Amino acid sequence: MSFSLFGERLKTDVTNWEVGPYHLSLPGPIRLSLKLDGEVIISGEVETGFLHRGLEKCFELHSWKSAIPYADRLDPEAAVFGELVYCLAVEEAANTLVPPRAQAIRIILSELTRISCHLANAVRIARAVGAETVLHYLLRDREKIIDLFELLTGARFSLNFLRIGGVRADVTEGFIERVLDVCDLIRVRLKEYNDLFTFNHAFLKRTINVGVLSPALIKKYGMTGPNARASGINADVRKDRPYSGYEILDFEVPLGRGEGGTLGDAHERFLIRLREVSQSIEILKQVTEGLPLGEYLTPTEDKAVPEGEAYVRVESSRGLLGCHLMSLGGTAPHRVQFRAPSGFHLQAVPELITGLKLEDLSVVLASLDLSISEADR
Amino acid sequence: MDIIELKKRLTEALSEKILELAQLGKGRVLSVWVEAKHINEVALLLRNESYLGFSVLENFFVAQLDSAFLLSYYLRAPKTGMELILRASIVPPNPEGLAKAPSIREVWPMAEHQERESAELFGIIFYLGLSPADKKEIKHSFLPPGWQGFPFRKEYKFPESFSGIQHQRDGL
Amino acid sequence: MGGMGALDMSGSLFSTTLSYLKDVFSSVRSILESCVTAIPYLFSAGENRKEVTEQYPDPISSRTADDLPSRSRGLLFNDIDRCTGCRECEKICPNKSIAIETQSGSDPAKIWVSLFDIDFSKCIFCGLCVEECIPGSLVHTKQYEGAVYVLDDLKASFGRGGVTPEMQARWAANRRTHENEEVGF
Amino acid sequence: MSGQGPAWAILLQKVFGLQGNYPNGLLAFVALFFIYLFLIVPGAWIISYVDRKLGADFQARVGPNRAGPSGFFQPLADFLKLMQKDSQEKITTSDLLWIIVFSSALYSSVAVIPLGSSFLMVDTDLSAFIPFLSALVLALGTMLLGFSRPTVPGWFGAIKVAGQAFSGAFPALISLLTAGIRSGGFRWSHLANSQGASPMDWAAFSNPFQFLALIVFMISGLVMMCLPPMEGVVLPINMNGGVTAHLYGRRWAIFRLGRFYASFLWSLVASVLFLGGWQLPEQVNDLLSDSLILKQSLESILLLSKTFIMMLIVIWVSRVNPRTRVDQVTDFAWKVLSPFALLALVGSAIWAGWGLLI
Repeated sequence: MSFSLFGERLKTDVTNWEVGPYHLSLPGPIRLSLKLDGEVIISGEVETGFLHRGLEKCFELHSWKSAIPYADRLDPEAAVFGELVYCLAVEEAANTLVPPRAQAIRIILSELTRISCHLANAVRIARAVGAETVLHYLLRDREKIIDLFELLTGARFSLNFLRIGGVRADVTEGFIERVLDVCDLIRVRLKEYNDLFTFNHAFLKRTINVGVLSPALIKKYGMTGPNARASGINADVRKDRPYSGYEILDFEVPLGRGEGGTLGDAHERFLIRLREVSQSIEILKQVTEGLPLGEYLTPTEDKAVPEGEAYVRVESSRGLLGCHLMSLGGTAPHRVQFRAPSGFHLQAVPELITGLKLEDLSVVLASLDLSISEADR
Repeated sequence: MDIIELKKRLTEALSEKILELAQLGKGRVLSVWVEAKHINEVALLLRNESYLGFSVLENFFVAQLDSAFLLSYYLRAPKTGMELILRASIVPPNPEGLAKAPSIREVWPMAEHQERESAELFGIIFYLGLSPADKKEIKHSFLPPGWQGFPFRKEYKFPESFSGIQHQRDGL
Repeated sequence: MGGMGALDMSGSLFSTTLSYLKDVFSSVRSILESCVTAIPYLFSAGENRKEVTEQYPDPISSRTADDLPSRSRGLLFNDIDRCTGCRECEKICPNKSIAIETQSGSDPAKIWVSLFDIDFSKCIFCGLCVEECIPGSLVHTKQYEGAVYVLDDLKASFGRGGVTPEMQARWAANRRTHENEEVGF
Repeated sequence: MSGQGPAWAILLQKVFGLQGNYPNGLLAFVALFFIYLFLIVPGAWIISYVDRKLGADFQARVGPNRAGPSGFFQPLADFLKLMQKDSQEKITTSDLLWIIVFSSALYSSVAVIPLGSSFLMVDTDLSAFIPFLSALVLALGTMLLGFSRPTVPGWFGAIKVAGQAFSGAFPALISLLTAGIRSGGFRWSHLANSQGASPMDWAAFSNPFQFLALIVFMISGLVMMCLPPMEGVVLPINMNGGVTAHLYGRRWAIFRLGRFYASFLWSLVASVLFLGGWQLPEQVNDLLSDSLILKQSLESILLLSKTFIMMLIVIWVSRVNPRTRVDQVTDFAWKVLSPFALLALVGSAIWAGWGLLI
């Protein structure tokens, strides 16, 4: 038996290990069955469906207006995007016009939700890496944004504020100033996160060259949003097919530069979300300064939407969120189908985690910003 | 490369397979109706032809119109920026029966999970290759294992209880 | 804490040790820099570094019902006198948590809302019913403490109760006297 | 005045005002009990409270404030809660094994703790190495804890703990030797007397290599005993659940008390080796030369405050920074700590022998 001191790797036989559906470091109720060779993951399968509640079937049982609270619950953390994509689809099918003031309020709400979602994702990454301090700072700042939601819409998460043809109510008087204050506060905070956490050496070591998403993988699984942009693919719905007044705003979409580690690793995805937060602040400043006057809703009686079909897409914080809506002229939608970005990202997980160390699995899953409730619907 | 150009290219490329060519919705997106059994060839052609190049399937939509299933594939060509909806319709043998449709997992791998979802919720078997395999059972990845019936069908009756749990809280 | 990746053996001995030392010092510097940014929090220096824990239900350090913004959607309240029994809210409610029963009131035109139950165990506080309520009798209160021990306590009923036979008799009586005065008996 | 017997015995008799001579064994037992009751348990209490309060302060939180004035009795509340919550399944042999090894590693070194010039129960030539050895046995105990866990991640954690302990032990030993070179011996009294009272005379600031040895000693101690900020392997937060998966109730209390004692012991040894131990300034020494008890208690207070400051620094760094992976920690220990430890060893050897060379 040839005994080589360094050449021979410690031979470990393959163990398999089921993680989930409830586990501290999973982004949501999914079950991973991993094949482990010692520390390294050889292969993994993802089992989903734990959060399936037949959301799309619920739309068919309710009238157009009373289905809007269901659109909130597509992705409870980013409720506005579900509502926005549903309302835009109905407006395109029914050909209703949305007054510019309502479009501006919709942009304000979606940019605020984007910031709150990116901060929530940073919280998950910080928790996966074990950085307690920055986690509490992020949560404290996200609280400011949720207070803004409560001021404008009355609810913290599932806002139910958009209506077909506009928004439910006008902007309360103190709202615009509060939005500007929160923007300045978040800019100051971003600098603080960078000093404290983003370039901290231990964090760099945990995320550089970890979970690299190659452009080929992204194209193969149809991944969109910050995950794709972190690997250098320039695709943003707000720029490619502007909706709800984005065409008049000038902002540039941040792309992964890959100067720290390789392009598309977990650190790049974390960085690009912070850059998107600062870019959303720019958009918020532009929109709040130029908030058009006029009424906020074209009243449409809730009875029937003429027969028609529409496919609309929106840039949600996780990627390209599409809604394909079909109405046969009834009082209830005939079929509503959502193209949820997290479903596509979840497809890439088995290929992404092969060859990963076990401890990095939670960092990679957190950096993909998966919303399981959106993927299972 | 605008709509008319695309229309001309499609008619000469797919000539006899096209059932209907229409423009749809506000965005005036072209929609192509094709026989269900030709989907695979048409898909390969749409993706591989250099001047068509529809390499991205953005969304796979299934809806039930009275008793037939409408499958529509929302395609996008990144190079030319054109969009196209490829449509086909299949009919299940009986309201509880499994419909069959050719799968396009090979051509566009990103549709794999959307196909699995529609298969399970509408009761469609997406078969690879030419002849539909005689696969009876559908592996559940969205519904709990052992769920009977296909919930998204119009005539689906919501069960009273599942594995012992009542669905309706009586009295309240 | 700090640390460095695998030694790249490529360059000469001197350049590798130089890059090694540079890497170690940069890591130590970045760790210390992170530590220093947390220091001001010890003394809650400045407005942005105060403690933010809300110790509910203590009224001083946590928000109470009246600090909530005007539109916040708490438990519902229906002012039954102004309620016309039009059942719009019952129709729009996404998961049927409002149950209404009406009977004919003192004069046939007026509706007597005998039963108006809101089941808060099903209500999702979406506010569609308040939006649909034409007379504006159904409103959101600022009350948000809805925890109960028994599920039935979550049912709030605002109805006026059934119309009893003698109430009908009394109404019929003064309706008759009313009509007699008009006819001039 | 019973003057004979070791210094700590005389001190003890003075403290308890006993006349006549007693067997040293009895006195030793009383001394150990005295240290354990009035030093380790209150120390664990204070450090646990300070850790949570300081951690909360860093994170713009209020921290414990319900139990007692501003939450001071929170550790007591935790302790009582843990005591009454015991795990249902009966103790298996592997559980018993790790508990015995764990607590024997720790509490056997209580006698070795240097607390002052006269309160030195074990002052042999190699007494400085005993805490180092008990730290190694502690790592063995943590590994056995990992193996006693029912889950797959527990076993992974056990092997990782062993790997991390070895990688931390080498630089710790080397930096221990560096301290010994300067003071010319490993006796506590040697180590302490070779350093003066004012910070300039402390070993750490007498020459740069000793300062480097102090830093390496502290960090490698943290690595060896998987203490924060190096406890990636023990933390339940990461994917594989770490060594303490499904550990709760009294065993969790044993584990937590053990980890506190390990970090306390290591900081104490560091302050004796490098930070001037219990040396009081000359004038104070002369002033107090007659009353033994006052001098000894002043020395202990000085030594314990230095240890407290060292532990505060560790808490500060661990609360703010994220954790690195276990293989990165061992990588760091072998490729950064060990070379610097050897550099410090060679440097301080040359520094010490400079006179002989020329």
